[in-house]
Amino acid sequence: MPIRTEPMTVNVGPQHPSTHGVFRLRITFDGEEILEVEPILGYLHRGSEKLAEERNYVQVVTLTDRLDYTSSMINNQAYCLAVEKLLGVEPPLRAKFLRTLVAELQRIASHLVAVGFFIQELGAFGTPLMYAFRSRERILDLFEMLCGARITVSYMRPGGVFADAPPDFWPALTQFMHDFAIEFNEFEQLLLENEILLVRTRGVSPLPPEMAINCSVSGPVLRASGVNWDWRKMDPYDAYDKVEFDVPVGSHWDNYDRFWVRMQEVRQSMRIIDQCVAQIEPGPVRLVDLPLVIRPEAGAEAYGRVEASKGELGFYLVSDGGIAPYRCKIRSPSLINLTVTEHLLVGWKLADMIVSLGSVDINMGEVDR
Amino acid sequence: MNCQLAADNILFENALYRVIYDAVGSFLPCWLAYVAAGLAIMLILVNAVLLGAALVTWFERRLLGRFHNRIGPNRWGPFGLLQPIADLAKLMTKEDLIPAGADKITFSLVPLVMMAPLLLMTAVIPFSKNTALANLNVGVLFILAIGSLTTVAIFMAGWSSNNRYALFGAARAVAVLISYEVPVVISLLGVVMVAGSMSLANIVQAQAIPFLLVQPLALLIFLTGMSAELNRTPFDVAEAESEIIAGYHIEYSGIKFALIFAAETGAMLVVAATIATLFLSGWVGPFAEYIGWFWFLLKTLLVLFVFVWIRATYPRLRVDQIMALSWKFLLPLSLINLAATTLEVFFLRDSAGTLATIDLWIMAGINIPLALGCIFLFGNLVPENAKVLSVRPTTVVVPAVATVEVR
Amino acid sequence: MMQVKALSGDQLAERLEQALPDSVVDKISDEVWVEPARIAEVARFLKEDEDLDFQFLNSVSAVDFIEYFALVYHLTSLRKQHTAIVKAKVYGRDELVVPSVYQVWRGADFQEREIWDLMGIRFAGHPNMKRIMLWEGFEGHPLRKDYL
Amino acid sequence: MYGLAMAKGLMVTLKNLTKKPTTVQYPEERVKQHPRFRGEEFVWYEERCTGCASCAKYCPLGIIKIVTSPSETAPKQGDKYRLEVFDIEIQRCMFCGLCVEACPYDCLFMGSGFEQGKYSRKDMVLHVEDLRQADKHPSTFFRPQLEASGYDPRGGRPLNWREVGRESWRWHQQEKSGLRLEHSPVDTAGSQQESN
Repeated sequence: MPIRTEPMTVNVGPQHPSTHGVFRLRITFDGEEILEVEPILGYLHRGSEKLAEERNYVQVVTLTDRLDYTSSMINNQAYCLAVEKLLGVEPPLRAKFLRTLVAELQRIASHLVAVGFFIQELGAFGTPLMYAFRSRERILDLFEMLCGARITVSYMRPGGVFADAPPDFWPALTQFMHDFAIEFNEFEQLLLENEILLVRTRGVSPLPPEMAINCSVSGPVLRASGVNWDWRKMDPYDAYDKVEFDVPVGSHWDNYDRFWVRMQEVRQSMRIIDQCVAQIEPGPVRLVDLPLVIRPEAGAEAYGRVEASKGELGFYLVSDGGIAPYRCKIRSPSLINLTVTEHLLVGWKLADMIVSLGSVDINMGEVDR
Repeated sequence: MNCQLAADNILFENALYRVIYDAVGSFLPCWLAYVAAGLAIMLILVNAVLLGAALVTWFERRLLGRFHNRIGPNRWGPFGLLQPIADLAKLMTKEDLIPAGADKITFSLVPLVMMAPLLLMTAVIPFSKNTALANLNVGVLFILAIGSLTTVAIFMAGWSSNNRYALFGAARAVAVLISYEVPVVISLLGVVMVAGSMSLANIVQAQAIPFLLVQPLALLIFLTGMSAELNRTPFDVAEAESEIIAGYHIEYSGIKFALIFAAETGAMLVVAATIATLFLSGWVGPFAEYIGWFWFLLKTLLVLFVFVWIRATYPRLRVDQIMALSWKFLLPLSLINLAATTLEVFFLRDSAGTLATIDLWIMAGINIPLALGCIFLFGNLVPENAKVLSVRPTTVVVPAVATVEVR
Repeated sequence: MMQVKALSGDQLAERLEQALPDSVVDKISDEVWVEPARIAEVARFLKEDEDLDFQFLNSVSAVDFIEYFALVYHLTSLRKQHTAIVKAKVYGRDELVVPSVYQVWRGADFQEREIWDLMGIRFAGHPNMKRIMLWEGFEGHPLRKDYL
Repeated sequence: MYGLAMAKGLMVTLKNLTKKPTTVQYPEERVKQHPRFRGEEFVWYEERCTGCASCAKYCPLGIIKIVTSPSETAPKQGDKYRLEVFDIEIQRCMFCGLCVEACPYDCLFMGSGFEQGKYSRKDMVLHVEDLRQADKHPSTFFRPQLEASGYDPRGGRPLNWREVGRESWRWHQQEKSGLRLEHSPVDTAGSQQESN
């Protein structure tokens, strides 16, 4: 007689340490194997889109900081690009380079957080996370030099950035890039070929490219699925058409590839930063003829998108001629990447579930907005 | 009246016990002195173990901090040495929660059931020359048998907590223990065979050269197996922080949690002491007559350092992979080790059945290459699909269009 | 350096009119307005047509223009490397139902749920049409302009 | 394979064991703070303030409250308005610095501190008196003239209102008293200005 078993339903989250914030999964287990997954969102819903309708165009920049709080610079950039598209203006060249530079710094910081927590969820007791944060702290120090804040930067404004970098920023950046190259080598040595990591992640939760595209997955997750698609290449914004970089693409579509793509993207970001530093020239950093209170013409609309660290971040702005956006829809990569949760998790074990979720790298600030 | 301890008494060789016994025996009846001295030495031992566990938590946290490039706890006392006391004070003032629906009696018994085997295990470990509480002639067996009892407590905790995460943790702990007990026992057989005795004191004395060299495979298996049984990284599935939060002790709070925590770190201390005794020649060292305890402590600390070092470096394996490691890797290795040791002992021993130092060197010369060869043969157990790193393109190519044809 | 180009509304409308007559309502510079009741049909055509090949749905948005709601679909073809904007006007305030494009692009899953949650447009054919950000039982749809 | 990469990992952690800690003992030592740091303790120079309430209008959260009344001394001594209330509800402030960016007269500055914990929410409101009496260590955020002078709020002395402006004091005085305006500045009827 076979042993009679019955499935067990477990709530993972919203206070679970590995769900990247207040994300909840209602999972039905058969032993340790996952039978059903239902993601439940909304615990961090702050109504950013509604709030944006009540604020003028520059004030909304402060809201974008709080979407994906590990990559606020890129959020600023996406929003400012959308507003610039709405107005039909272009920022000065130096501002473009500064934006590209800080966006890449932020991408490094964000990927370090993603990779650090990914390994943390694999069970390493904090060491890779601490090493990642050690480097990230330096990046945040650089942001503090630029704009006086570390996380909620509000650095960019429609029509440029709010101020030029202080003179001590450039030597600090050079020093950081030098140190980070060493630290990142160390980080790669610790992780990239680690057998335990390979055994745990290789072949686990593969996401086939057809599935990824159909689910509108974007960013490193899409590239790890073998699709060569990067908005920085495909629709170069700011100064990305003036720098050279490669797009890492995964070959096995699994958790390890998602981790690997992020590690490689950090390397490419370092390349971009070096090129930005070499190419940047003195000049204005903000459009002077743009008033503080912006009034685009009525009926104008724009969809500004960037390749954020999590994926395609888009702002769809509609203007009614007032000082505030009539509608500000945020296309957040984290939320839409979650579409594949069920596909990634069902059939795998509890331990893989946490890791797969970590490999998608969601950020609840952006999922719930 | 002057009491004499019989020479065949199990406690006869314990110098500390005899000092206490003689002192108490001068004014108490002999049977009472026997009990009183026993109680006194138990008190010393229990406190030593608990204090040791407290210091191990400090040592581990401090060392992990340094591995992480942090400072670690350093606020209380010199170098933060009083941190465990502060933690204990905090935990004792916390509410002692018993979840609704929990099996109250089992739930409350768990800390005791966890603590007891740990204290029992310390009884047979020789801290210095003639300082084991009891020099049992089946010491190794005793340690293995008692050591596995902790799992009963873990399962009790998981079952009685009425929490699904705890249940996960308990089931995993039992599965891991059952798998790892086998190679661990077989690996120790080699040590016992070389030493010719199961008594820990005799094993220490038999180590003319540390068994680290004579039995490298056994050390590897024992270290791995004990990591698994202690729920240490990379085998800490039973209390995997990132998966099942704290596993079996998720529902424990206050003093119960403190006891469970102390039992866990205490177990680590005891296992480290066992490894120091079995493989690093225990208290033997220069001036061992006087500072044997120092060598013993040093070696224990060394083993603890290795445990912490591994914890600081590695991610965790999955349950099924841990099982596979045990059955596919450690078990064959332990059997090979057993066979090799048997043959070596059979051919090298003299007529009295003992091994000379030169014989041990010969065995070391055979066993170290054997261990490396075995790891080379069996160590490539990483599944085939994981070995793709070499075929990965080192430089990334960017084709002009999407590489994948989309259906 | 690749450059994604936006398809003009004329091109799109022409293709759509050929395949699905009367589905196009209006066309402006780079967007095409279609009949809301046929949005699923249009979506399937846009995805499966060889020349259009819109495999990737960037975003689904809804805008409340008081007299009507505009549904905005931003699409991208990864192979042909062009983008398009498809819109639909949904008139009315209550009991709005539009066919879901979930069966065409699964990426619409959470976004359609979000539109139902915050804008109050129901999508017929979506397998899990529940509130997503707010809790079940919440009254009203907060992103509407008349919600206060 | 064969655990070689794992051994490499062990070596990396061992190497890091010997490195100096990157963290600091916070209350005793502090990390260096850049002069641009956007901190609490807003610095406000009453002498420069015209009560225009640009900051209040520009604050995304609307936490600045300004009440002015016509000043009796206007325009001779240079005060068109007298400020009665200038409250910043600092507990809701997110330190975006937009108020500083909006201030046309260089009278509001971000502060440089961050240790303003209070036990009650009521204490978290910066009243006009607090702002008047506070030590003035303005952050150089959005104030290029301060940055050019190399001022460091953490180490530096407090600055007074004459040292922080961009334009000449003469210009400022005229601006403040409304003298730059073409028409007579005496008309103050109904100029009670209130925001938020």
